[in-house]
Amino acid sequence: MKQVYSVPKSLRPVSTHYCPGCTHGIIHKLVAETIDELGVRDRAIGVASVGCSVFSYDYFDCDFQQAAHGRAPAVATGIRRTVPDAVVFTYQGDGDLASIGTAEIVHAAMRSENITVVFVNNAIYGMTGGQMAPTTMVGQRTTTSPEGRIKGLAGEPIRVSEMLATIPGATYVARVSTTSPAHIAKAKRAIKKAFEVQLAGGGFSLVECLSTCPTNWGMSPVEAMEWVDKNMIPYYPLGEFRTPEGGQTNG
Amino acid sequence: MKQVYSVPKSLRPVSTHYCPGCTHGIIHKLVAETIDELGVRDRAIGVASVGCSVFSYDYFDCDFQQAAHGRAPAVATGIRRTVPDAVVFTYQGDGDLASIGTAEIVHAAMRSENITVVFVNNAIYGMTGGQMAPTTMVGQRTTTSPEGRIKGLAGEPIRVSEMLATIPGATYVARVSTTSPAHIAKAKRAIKKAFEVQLAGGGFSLVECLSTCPTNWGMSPVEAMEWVDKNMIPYYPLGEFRTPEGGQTNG
Amino acid sequence: MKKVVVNEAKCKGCGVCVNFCPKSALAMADRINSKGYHPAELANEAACISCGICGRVCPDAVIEVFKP
Amino acid sequence: MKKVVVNEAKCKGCGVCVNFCPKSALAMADRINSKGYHPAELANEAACISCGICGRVCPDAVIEVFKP
Amino acid sequence: MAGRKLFKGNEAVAEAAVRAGCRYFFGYPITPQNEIPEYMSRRLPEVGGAFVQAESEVAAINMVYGAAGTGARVMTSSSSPGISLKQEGISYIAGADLPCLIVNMVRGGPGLGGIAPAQSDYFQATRGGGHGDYHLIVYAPASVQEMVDLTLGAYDVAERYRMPVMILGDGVLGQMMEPVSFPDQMAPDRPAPEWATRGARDGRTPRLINSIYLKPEELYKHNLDMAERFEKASANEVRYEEVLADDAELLLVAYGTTSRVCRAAIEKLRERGIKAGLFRPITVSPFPYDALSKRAKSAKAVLTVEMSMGQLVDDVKIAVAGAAPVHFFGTTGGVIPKASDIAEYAAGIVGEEVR
Amino acid sequence: MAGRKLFKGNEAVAEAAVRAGCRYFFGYPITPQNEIPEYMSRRLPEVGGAFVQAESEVAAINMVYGAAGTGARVMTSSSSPGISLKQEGISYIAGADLPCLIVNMVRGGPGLGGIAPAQSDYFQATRGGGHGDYHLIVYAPASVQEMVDLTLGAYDVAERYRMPVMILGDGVLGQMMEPVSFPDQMAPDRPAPEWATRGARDGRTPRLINSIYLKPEELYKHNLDMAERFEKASANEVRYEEVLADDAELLLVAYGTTSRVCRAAIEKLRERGIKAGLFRPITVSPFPYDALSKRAKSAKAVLTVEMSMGQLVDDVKIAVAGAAPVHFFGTTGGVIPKASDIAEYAAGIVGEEVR
Amino acid sequence: MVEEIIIAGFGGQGVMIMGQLLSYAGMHEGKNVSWIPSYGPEMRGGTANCSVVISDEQIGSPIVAEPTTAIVMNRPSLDRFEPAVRPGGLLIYNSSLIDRAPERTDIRVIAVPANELALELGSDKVANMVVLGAYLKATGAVSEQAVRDCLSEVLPARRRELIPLNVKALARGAGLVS
Amino acid sequence: MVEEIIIAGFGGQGVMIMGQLLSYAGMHEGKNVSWIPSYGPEMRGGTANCSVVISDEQIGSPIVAEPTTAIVMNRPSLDRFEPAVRPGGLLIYNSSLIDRAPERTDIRVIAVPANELALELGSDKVANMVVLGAYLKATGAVSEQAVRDCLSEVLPARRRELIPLNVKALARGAGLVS
Ligand SMILES: Cc1ncc(C[n+]2csc(CCOP(=O)(O)OP(=O)(O)O)c2C)c(N)n1
Ligand SMILES: Cc1ncc(C[n+]2csc(CCOP(=O)(O)OP(=O)(O)O)c2C)c(N)n1
Ligand code: SF4
Ligand code: SF4
Ligand code: SF4
Ligand code: SF4
Ligand code: SF4
Ligand code: SF4
Ligand SMILES: [Mg+2]
Ligand SMILES: [Mg+2]
Repeated sequence: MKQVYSVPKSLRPVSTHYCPGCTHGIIHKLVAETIDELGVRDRAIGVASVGCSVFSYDYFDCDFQQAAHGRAPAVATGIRRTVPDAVVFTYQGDGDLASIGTAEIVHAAMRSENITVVFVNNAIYGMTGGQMAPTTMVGQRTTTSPEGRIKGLAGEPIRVSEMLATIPGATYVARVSTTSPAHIAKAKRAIKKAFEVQLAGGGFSLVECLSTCPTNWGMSPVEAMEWVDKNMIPYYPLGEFRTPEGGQTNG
Repeated sequence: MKQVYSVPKSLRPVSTHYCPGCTHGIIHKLVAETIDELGVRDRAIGVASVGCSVFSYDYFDCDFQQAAHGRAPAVATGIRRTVPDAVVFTYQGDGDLASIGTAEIVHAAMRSENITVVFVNNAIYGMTGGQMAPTTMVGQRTTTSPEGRIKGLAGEPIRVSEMLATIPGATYVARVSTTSPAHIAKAKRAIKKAFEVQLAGGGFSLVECLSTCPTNWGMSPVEAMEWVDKNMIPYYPLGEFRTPEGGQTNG
Repeated sequence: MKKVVVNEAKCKGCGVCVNFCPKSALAMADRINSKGYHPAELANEAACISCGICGRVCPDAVIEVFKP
Repeated sequence: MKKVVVNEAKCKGCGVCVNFCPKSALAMADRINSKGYHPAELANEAACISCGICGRVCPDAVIEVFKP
Repeated sequence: MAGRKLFKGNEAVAEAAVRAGCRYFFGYPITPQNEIPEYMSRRLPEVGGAFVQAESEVAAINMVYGAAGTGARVMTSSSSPGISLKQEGISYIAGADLPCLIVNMVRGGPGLGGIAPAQSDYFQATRGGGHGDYHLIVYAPASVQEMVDLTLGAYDVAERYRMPVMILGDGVLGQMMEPVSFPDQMAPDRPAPEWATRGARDGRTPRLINSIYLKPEELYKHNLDMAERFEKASANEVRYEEVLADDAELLLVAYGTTSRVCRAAIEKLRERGIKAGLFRPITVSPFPYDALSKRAKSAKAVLTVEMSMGQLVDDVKIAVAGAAPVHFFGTTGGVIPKASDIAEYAAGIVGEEVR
Repeated sequence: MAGRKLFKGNEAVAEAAVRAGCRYFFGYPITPQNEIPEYMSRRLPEVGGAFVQAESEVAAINMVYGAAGTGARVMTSSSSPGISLKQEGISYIAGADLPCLIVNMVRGGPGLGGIAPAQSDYFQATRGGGHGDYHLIVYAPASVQEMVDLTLGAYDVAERYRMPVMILGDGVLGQMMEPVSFPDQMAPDRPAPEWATRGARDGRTPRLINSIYLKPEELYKHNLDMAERFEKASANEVRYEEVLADDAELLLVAYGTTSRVCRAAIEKLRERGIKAGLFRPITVSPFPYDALSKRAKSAKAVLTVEMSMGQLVDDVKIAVAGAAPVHFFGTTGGVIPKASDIAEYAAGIVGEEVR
Repeated sequence: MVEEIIIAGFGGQGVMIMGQLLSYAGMHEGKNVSWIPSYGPEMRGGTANCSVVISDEQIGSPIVAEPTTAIVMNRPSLDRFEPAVRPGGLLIYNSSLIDRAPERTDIRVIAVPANELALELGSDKVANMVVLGAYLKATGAVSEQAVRDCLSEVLPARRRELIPLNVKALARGAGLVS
Repeated sequence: MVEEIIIAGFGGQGVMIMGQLLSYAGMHEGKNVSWIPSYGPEMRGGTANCSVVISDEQIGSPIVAEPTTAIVMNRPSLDRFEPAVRPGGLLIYNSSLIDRAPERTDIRVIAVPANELALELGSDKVANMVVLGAYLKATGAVSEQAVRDCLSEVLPARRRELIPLNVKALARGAGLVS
């Protein structure tokens, strides 16, 4: 029998600590497949952030650094400048990247650091137990927005990809979802393209992956995927917001 | 004789520490005129930032707080939430707002804090002696870009107004210049409009003022103004990037 | 060998594979694994078209898919 | 009273007012003020049209303008 | 006081702050103190206040600066890495003479460390992790009720000396439940202080909240003034507890959670016929140097016990000043010492020095 | 060593770092140390290195973390408020066992404070302004040449003990010019250390740079290991200088700039017939407790002199442990003490205690 | 009397609520109580435990290193806490899920096939209450009535309708102990 | 010999360069030297001063509290540093810009109409060199030749063409002192 789907080699054969059905796992697989396909496992250096993905270093089979909350792009910059032929990527949640790490991501984009950012937007702080994130939807209940996020007090959610796309140094910026086989296939293409931009020396690339948090959303994994499709995608349109060619395919 | 131009009352009659011809002074006057005209001196609370304008609290005749470098929007948020009828404004340089304070300005905009931000972009760190800012032009020599800013190492300058205009909560965002009587008149209108947005409870407003730093640019004050017109305005187009009405007049 | 091999010990019983299988070939087993979860299993191998979707959507890299 | 009153002690001699006066009515004085700067002065009052520009552009709030 | 309720430490400190007049909370999530912001996000709107989840700890502490500058009773809380990020802001708040309440539920460090309870931020809290010559008033409660009681008085103290007050807890104190009672009444409303910046209304002169003094002589003067206020706090606010200390030949010194384990250790030691006692600083800044110095004189040996590699021990050495040998027993990284291990170690010392 | 050149302290420390193998600098401008990043922005490209002006001190220290994790010799510099912002990052670097060089040219605090020289970040530097149980190796040079010499050895020390080294200067040391000589040679290239993350090439197992240990026992073990390395550094790297201390009845203790003023004060005191001497810690962490303890035994009184409200004095008290009274003379906020004032104060003590 | 209890199991087995129930009940009986949770890094799953002290006197240390009673709901918890029980103390284990018998002979050991019994009652969600019932009966640390009274305080609103089932489970557990 | 000098004036009057020149010259003569600047908050204008120590011995303290010589270029600097000069020390002041005479009688005082003399030479930018020339002549702290040799090290490249003028100014100042 011919193998039509196999687990990526750059992923270690261990159990993750992620909750059942959490799409962090899917995104890990896509990154690992990309590393496999590009053959860069031995020069990849990942930067784990603080969030549910903090232990991602245990799951990827390559060199890793674990960065302080929000600072993965700065850590990646330090690596980038010292190991010229490394393939440097960060893996960050939305609390990490879009809240405490706003300055670091904006300025890594401005400098067009030749790194790839995998940005997991699950509209919540997963690891700390479901507090409001800057990406939390208006009306969404979290442990720090018990009545649902209130626009007049906490504002409307931030669209990171759109914001970063205004920065000339942000060479490749795309938003994808992980909530269906078709979305996952597109997500894979975007992540691979982001790494390819880096390999070509093209500068900063980022893929925002809409992701679920069944546990803190209080839903089953499949319900959570449907919630993304129904509530998040309309506000966070999928597509490419900047490409090296200058194209844009969102809407 | 009828007085056709008088010094604004909300400015104290003292000498500033600004260098001769520095347009920080012009921007001060415009803010003070606005406070005068709107009659809000007695409920205005200014937030001074760290930069050449650190002593602005000595020049404006209203309550003030001096904020840590980059944190003026956070300080203003603290004030905003505790004194509902205050008129709260920050006065920040480009190092302060666009570098160390990136997260604070982005999130004040996201929350649509009902404050007004006067953002002085002089493409350099004035107070510390002329280091490169995120807004420094490619090729511009500074004490930390001795060969001129190099795009491949430090990236291209960040356009703050364009970036913030992608945030729904940023109700009013405009870029103006201070380098001619006509520019100054427009700048005045923008600053006044920004305060009016706040008075109407409209949320976050920001006016980016292109400004000179004759001292660190190594130019005469008038040369410096010409340099803004010739080098900065083409990269930093003037206009309104977001208005409460939804209009946009830049280009 | 089955078309779909589930690493039962690692399965978290999330049901995502079952949901997306276009042929409804998968189901959650009654048994409980050492983690306390009901693992997914290929309940109807005949229906399976080896499309690989279950493997691709499984968040825990638990499934490998083969084509005869 | 002059059409343009310069607070000489506060003037930093930057020349901005002189540059923007549409009537070239202003000039830098030869004398030096206590700060060590040559202050601006209304050198040609007759030419002045009391447009107020010098006042508006002066970064140091040094100038007041009057219209007869 | 109403009847006793079972409260988590984190929620108890939050409720106590509200009863003490706190109306504004600015914070950022971090384990093991998340119940504080979560509680405040529900509670403050009920009492007409505001909860803001800041974009970071840095932003949070600067929001506290702004709000405290308007004279409001304001609070933030975090745990170790987050408190490190707040150091610049805390230094500013202290430098601007602003009262506020800061809670640190300490977890294991350094770096990302762990989420289990620790006492390894003692230096940071008592020595100023930020730059410059400043002090905080730092309380180290040892029970949920004490956390409540100290918090209830914190704003009064902070405002009296115009400096931030910190509650130095740990993961155990934050997460544990104990029965507590709260006062029935909220603290009465108070007028805005005469230094608050709320707009220069009715013709009063504008005010300024500031920490910059470019002339060295002026900064010197300001720092002397701050030091004087801290001196006064040292004279008036120092608190400590002694347990079986009168006749103690072996004096244990411990604060917070560790002090409770030490109580159990002392029991064990007394059972074995060893005259052990406990000195428990409640204010760790200002530190009860005089009281400990006096007490140490009647002891044959002193044993500092802490959940760190040795921080409190510095203050103990300073206080004891050679009057007795100072020993140290520490666990770190989230490991809570066992009463039996402490007793064993203590008995060893006694073998050496007391007998 | 080549001939002497007149160098500003800031530029000297930068050049010394380059000679010691530093190739990467990540920093953010702040007075009074701007000459360091400015110098590096010119110098590092010449030697094939990289200078990055970070968006903030927070970003800078985390860039240092990333670069240090690849085994590179890397540096950052700042002054007080900026160093406060770096505290979380420093704690991470220490927690991840990474060597690096951090320079703090201390200015007056707290808050924005002033830009004049101060020594009020002593606690922060020696006690860990960040969270958790960690230590830095902190050098307190007193001249531009000493700054150069200590910097030249800093990376070797940092790598030997796998912990950050800090140069604790002040506005005077950073801004002053003195003649210095540098070694002619650059430090030789060295292979990347066996823990560096530079890509898992040639089939080696992947490596991890990390400071998280969620199991308390593991974090405990890691912290013990860190403490052991610091113990070793305490045994091997402690440095101090004594001036006329042999027969000193009055022992002055001071470091850095202040120690130089104390030299002048001692001269004045000796002229007046008072046997004064100086104990100058060069490493303030690890502190020369043993040496000072020994020396204090032969003194009748000890006087700590510092540009702060009293921070070094804690370490002096710990070392002296009651063997002699410990006095304190401090100026703060950027005020440099005058030799004559120190001498006067010292003479007063002598009147009381020595005679 | 001082009871120092550790209750341990998988996340989701309800060990935290068992501890809280004991604490509330103790408090309502006028005793001094404390409850301390301890979690692993997982948001869901993983192991967790809590320490409870119930005492007639003021509680010195709420930290429990040598419990008078350990209640273990899964195998890893048995392995970890069996050695810790104070000589003469009590060990209660969920024999439905634990595949080995305890080895200590200096302590009292009670096996409770909690999941089976709970399923018999209608839902294995109340396995924890069966075990708690056994504990109450074995020690009398607090009265079963007091625990019953506290159920509504501790259970989240959406699980209040399960109170009768919980009460039954308590009784079922108590019935196991002679 | 130990010379402890403070040189003070407005920013822009070249006081820092005077101090650096002295330091370089001292170093080239094999002496120990130190130079410490002190600035106000202004980027341009404002007052500034520097402390220079030139010594045959190792320098103990580079901090100058009681200068052997104070060179003051403007009125605020005279007011501030006149009282500080060590009894028996030297005070040189720029009488072109300072409108009062020093009051101390226990020190040597030299008035240098520096701006006038410099203008006579062609540019008031070298007023500082005129004063420095007077200082060198009055104290012999370092030789005028050594200072001349260091001019190219200290002046920024764009001002190198002014070296001959600077040399003239030094001589002019020296000529004032008998
Ligand atoms: C400085 C600091 N602040 C706060 C925390 C606590 N913290 C850990 S993870 C996290 C949020 C993570 O949320 P996100 O980045 O969205 O990741 P997710 O868990 O949702 O994948 C926070 C606030 C921390 N570790 N460090
Ligand atoms: C935390 C911190 N970092 C750095 C500094 C030093 N600093 C003071 S002003 C300034 C830059 C100011 O530049 P900008 O905001 O552009 O204002 P400008 O002076 O140009 O008006 C810096 C970096 C500081 N005071 N605090
Ligand atoms: S808490 Fe949410 S984001 Fe974290 S692992 Fe669980 S489901 Fe995923
Ligand atoms: S340094 Fe530049 S920005 Fe600052 S006052 Fe002078 S000219 Fe203005
Ligand atoms: S391979 Fe396709 S058809 Fe077969 S079980 Fe998986 S998803 Fe279903
Ligand atoms: S998707 Fe994976 S983890 Fe989830 S049930 Fe299927 S096999 Fe198990
Ligand atoms: S008022 Fe107008 S015309 Fe008159 S001097 Fe001023 S700018 Fe010139
Ligand atoms: S613009 Fe103002 S400061 Fe400048 S020269 Fe004219 S009056 Fe003087
Ligand atoms: Mg998230
Ligand atoms: Mg600027």
